[in-house]
Amino acid sequence: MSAITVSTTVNGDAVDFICQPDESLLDALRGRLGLTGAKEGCGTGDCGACSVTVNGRLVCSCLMLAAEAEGAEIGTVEGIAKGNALHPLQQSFLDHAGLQCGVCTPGILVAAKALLDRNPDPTDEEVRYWLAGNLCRCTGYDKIIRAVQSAAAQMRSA
Amino acid sequence: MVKVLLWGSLRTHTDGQAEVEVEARTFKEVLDRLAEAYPGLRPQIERGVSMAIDGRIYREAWFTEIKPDSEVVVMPYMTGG
Amino acid sequence: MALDSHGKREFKQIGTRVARPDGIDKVTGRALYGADMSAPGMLVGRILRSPHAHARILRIDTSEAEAIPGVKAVVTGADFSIPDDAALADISVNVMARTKALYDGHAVAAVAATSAQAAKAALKAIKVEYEVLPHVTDVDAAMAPDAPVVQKGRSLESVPAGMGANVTHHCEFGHGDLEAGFARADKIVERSFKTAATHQGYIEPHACLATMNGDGRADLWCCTQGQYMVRTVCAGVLGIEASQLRVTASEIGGGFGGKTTVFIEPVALMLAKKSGKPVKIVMTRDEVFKATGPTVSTSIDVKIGMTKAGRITAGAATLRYSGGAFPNTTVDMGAQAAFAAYDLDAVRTVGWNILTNRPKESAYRAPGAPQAIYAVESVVDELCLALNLDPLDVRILNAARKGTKSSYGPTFDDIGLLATLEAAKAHPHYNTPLKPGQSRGVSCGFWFNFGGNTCVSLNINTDGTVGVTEGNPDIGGSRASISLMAAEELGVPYDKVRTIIADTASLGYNDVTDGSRVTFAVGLATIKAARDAIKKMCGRVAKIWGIDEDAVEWRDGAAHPAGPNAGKFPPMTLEEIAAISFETGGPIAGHYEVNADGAGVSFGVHLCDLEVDKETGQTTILRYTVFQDAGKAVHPDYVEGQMQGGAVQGIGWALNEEYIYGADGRLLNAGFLDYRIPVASDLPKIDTQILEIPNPGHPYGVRGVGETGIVPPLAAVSNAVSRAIDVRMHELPMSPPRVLKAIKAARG
Amino acid sequence: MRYEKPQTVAEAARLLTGEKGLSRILAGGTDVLVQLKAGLVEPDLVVDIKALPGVRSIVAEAGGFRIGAAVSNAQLGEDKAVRALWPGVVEAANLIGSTQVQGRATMVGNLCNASPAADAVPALVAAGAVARVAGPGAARDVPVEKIPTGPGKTKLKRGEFITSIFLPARPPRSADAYLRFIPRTEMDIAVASAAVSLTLDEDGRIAAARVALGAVAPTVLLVEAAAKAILGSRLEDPALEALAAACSAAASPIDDKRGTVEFRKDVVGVLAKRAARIAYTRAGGQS
Repeated sequence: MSAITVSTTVNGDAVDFICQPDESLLDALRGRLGLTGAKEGCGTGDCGACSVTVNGRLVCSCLMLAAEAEGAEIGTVEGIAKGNALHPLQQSFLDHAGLQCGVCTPGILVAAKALLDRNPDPTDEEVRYWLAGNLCRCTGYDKIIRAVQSAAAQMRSA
Repeated sequence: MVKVLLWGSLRTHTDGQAEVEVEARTFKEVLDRLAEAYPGLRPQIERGVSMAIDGRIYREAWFTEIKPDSEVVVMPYMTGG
Repeated sequence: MALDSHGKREFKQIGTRVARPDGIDKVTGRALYGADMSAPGMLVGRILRSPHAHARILRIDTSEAEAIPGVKAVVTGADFSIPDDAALADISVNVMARTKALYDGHAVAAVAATSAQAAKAALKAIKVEYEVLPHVTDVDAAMAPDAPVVQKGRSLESVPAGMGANVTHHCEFGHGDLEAGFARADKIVERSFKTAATHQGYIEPHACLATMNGDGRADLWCCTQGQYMVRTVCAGVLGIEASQLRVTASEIGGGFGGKTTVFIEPVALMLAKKSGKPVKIVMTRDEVFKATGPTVSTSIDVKIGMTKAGRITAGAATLRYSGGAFPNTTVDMGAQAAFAAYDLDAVRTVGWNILTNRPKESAYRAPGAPQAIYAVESVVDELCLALNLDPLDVRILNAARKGTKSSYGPTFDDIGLLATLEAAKAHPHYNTPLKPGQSRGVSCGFWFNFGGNTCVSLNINTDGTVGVTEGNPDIGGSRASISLMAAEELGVPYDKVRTIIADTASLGYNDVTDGSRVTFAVGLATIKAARDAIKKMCGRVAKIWGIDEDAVEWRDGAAHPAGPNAGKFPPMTLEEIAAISFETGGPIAGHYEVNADGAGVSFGVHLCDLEVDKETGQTTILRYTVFQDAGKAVHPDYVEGQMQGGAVQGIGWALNEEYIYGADGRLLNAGFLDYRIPVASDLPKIDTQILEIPNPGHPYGVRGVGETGIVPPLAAVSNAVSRAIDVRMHELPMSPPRVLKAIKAARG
Repeated sequence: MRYEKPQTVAEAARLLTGEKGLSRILAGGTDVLVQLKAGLVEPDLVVDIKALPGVRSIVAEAGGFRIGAAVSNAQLGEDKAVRALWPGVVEAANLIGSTQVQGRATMVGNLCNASPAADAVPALVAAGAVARVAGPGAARDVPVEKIPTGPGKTKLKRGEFITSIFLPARPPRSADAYLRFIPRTEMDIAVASAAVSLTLDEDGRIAAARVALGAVAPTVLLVEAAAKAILGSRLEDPALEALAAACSAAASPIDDKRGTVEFRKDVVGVLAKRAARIAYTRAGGQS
């Protein structure tokens, strides 16, 4: 197996990395670029903990080869805050206890942001279905939904 | 003497008695006297037991005092999630 | 200062919803979990697992694997000795099989290599010769005298002669005259139930990073519910001294009991020892399901007698639990908890533990209790229906209360069950009429709660801030609660306190984060450590003022003269005392070490409205409310979070979650695709009502809240489903095929 | 394993035919990467077809639509015109996996993965969709139902791959619908599924119908008897019951971890009834 060089953009910054042909984007983000915010909860696209955006589209980074990232724009949880200024979703998750252990939180924030970017005023049901691919075992989802809705309301009024 | 209530399956080692009396003033003394008087209880005591003293559950607490009229219940050692 | 007069004490900070200290790291992706740590030159560790449910290991040839470029170490069972201690020996054999593979997924060898690719190739190159043996995975089948024997000679002395070899434990609890009790009943119902093994389902797979130097000094980073437990177990399994192994707990991505033992850590240490390099092992999800702890699978018989007025006259249950291929005594807790909610004259429970060719059980939130209480609450519900009685009225009538002799022996002190039931009865949820096709289920739940070994160190910094060092991994916001209790006790603002979790070399021993013990026991130790620091600060001030130490009292974050006779001095704040601490005798710190007891038991009541699609057997939860006694809710957000999270885990257990084995004894659903934990769109809002009946055993009245919430949903959902389809369900999960079959069977 | 991203169909075909070992086509990758991870396949060559001309676009053609092989289901779902013409196909494709999976998964991938439980396939079969197969030779068009031959197996020859799917034009008063049964509300594989496509006459009677079932046989079933059961009806109860009975009778499912034979046979009939009602209403029928 010979390694592949990939040039891509992560959270707005141009980066190059070398990866194996069978390496997932998740492994490259975590292992090659040190961006360990995205987590591997299953490796099969069933838990959403590895959620990132690729060219604006929400995907599981475990279900994408790193090589496919050539020329793409990748967005990860590390890029949501602007410096020390938290995104309203991040602040809302803190204010509404939308996390307990926090391991699903990066994926949920990336996914929720992708939702609100498309639909600033979702119903609870729309939030629940959009986030159905993000498993959380701690919260029972209740406070997550409240946190997303509160952030959405705040972003609408901003 | 304090009365010590044992859970059901321990009674096979106390000639079927659910409640036995031992001369003890602490958690540790209860266990020591029980093991001496009823050697069949020794393996369970060594694996670990909890003890409810007047309704409060202790897991290891040798020096916890027991009054003669205390309610003493030996319980299995507990673990949680 | 009115210490410990909870109920009267007016809290200034306890009960507020402050921001958690680890929050920003967790919403920005900066928090480091088990798999997020790296070391220079680190190797990739992988584990080879048995494909057989039960097989003798005849020979393992690792020579080809060792020859693969990049492979630096290979270990098998032959590398590990067996500790004398039976519990340690079982863990040792579970982390690496010796003579037999005892379940599908049992570890048989491990490799460490310079790349994931080389490690994968090495696993394929290891040749294991197996002699496949007959297996058994069903608890009832395993109890039969002619069942395949999982492990010989493991029965405890509690097991009467004549039982099958897989029966390892027997217990019995209760009091009163059962026969007389049943004779007084107007109606007796006797039913048998089965519950599937379920997995804790934490989203973070087990992960660790181990180094071991040539001099025997070792470091371990891992996700665990207890770094001290990891140290004790790894030191015991590997035969090294505790002082030589420093274990640091990473942030933990969920545990629920499943991370109260070890699976990969001794293997990683052994690979590190053999290779001389740091080794990281991260489990795949498939390995998590196959080889880490699910809960017990059970088979339970319950018999209850009731008068027409709804008074329970007697209750009996026989519980058969299997925690897989190794002995355990989880059934003790199920048998004690089964009837804990009731004030009974006559009660008896009998428990059995049975070995099966399944993975070794790990604790799962209120271990043993949900299954037993599900069976009891199902029969109580059936009696309520048969006698046309309101299910909450019946529970109120029979509720255990202060002075009740519990079903497991001790007499209850202050408990919150009655208040919880009455809150449910008065709640709008219970008083909202059901629409056609909808039904409502009710269940009580109970958990003992523990205290345990705890050690806290509290430092008064010279700038007037406070550092708390504790030793329990924070699974759901406990650092915030601990900081709150320190702030409350010291009288300083919450944001002046920072709580951190120590590694094993930095603080004395702490029991694992289990049994809902942390807010109770670590909180208690923190309050006591704060009082220790206060005492020292008062001592310093007494010297400054030239009065007796007893004449100084602590109030609102400052030392004051205690009354007019003490003299007239302006109060000295913590900040002022801290600033001159070097001049007054040196740094100021408080400490407390305790094996905490007095954890108050906890009760909950759940209400569940749902509807069932009678053509497909699918259940939709429409409304759900949790009522639970928290003693005192230190941080209500996280108390509610525990109640909601527990409820949803229980809903998953009730409806879809199960370990499914094929005829070959292999696990068929080792992934989140077919091990179906609830997703966001499956659920309605989970409403909560916190009751606060103070625990006399804690200075602030705190009770553990982590576990009780998973107990009631099993029966609350089952009772609602049974009422919806007019057929009593006896098996969990109530997956759609099972429900549709029941509906069709009832139609005839 | 090699990773290649050819720019032309000819280059892709050359790579695939030239590979001595195992090769896999990569579009959305939501099945291929899972299989790689589990070690179920260990390909020597992965050919990423996303750079081929036209595979990422949806083009109107002859009153219908040509959907490129690398069009993600999320992209498909955002296309209002396709949704208006073939709502059942779009809802079927949009049921696959999570939002994240939707961002990558494709209908062609769903078809070529050849799972009997594939969500998009019954809807495509009911729609009479046609796959365009490219390869070493000239491109050819193959009805979708002819592609899978059994679980994990297709009729595609060495070096062949699908570049697009064509959804045909529809007469007035036509619509389709797809329903599947899963234990949860999301994230599961279909335990049974049914797609119904129908056209009404001016009186609201069913003039033409196609009924396809998933997860109840080794491949998706096109059940003519089920279509016949509702022809000429306005979906009155007897017609619906006959539809359900025909579907249950045609089903030859297996017992597995997701469902039993009995359950699947029962539920596939229920789903067909419900899907037929939705399609009927969408087509403008008054029931």
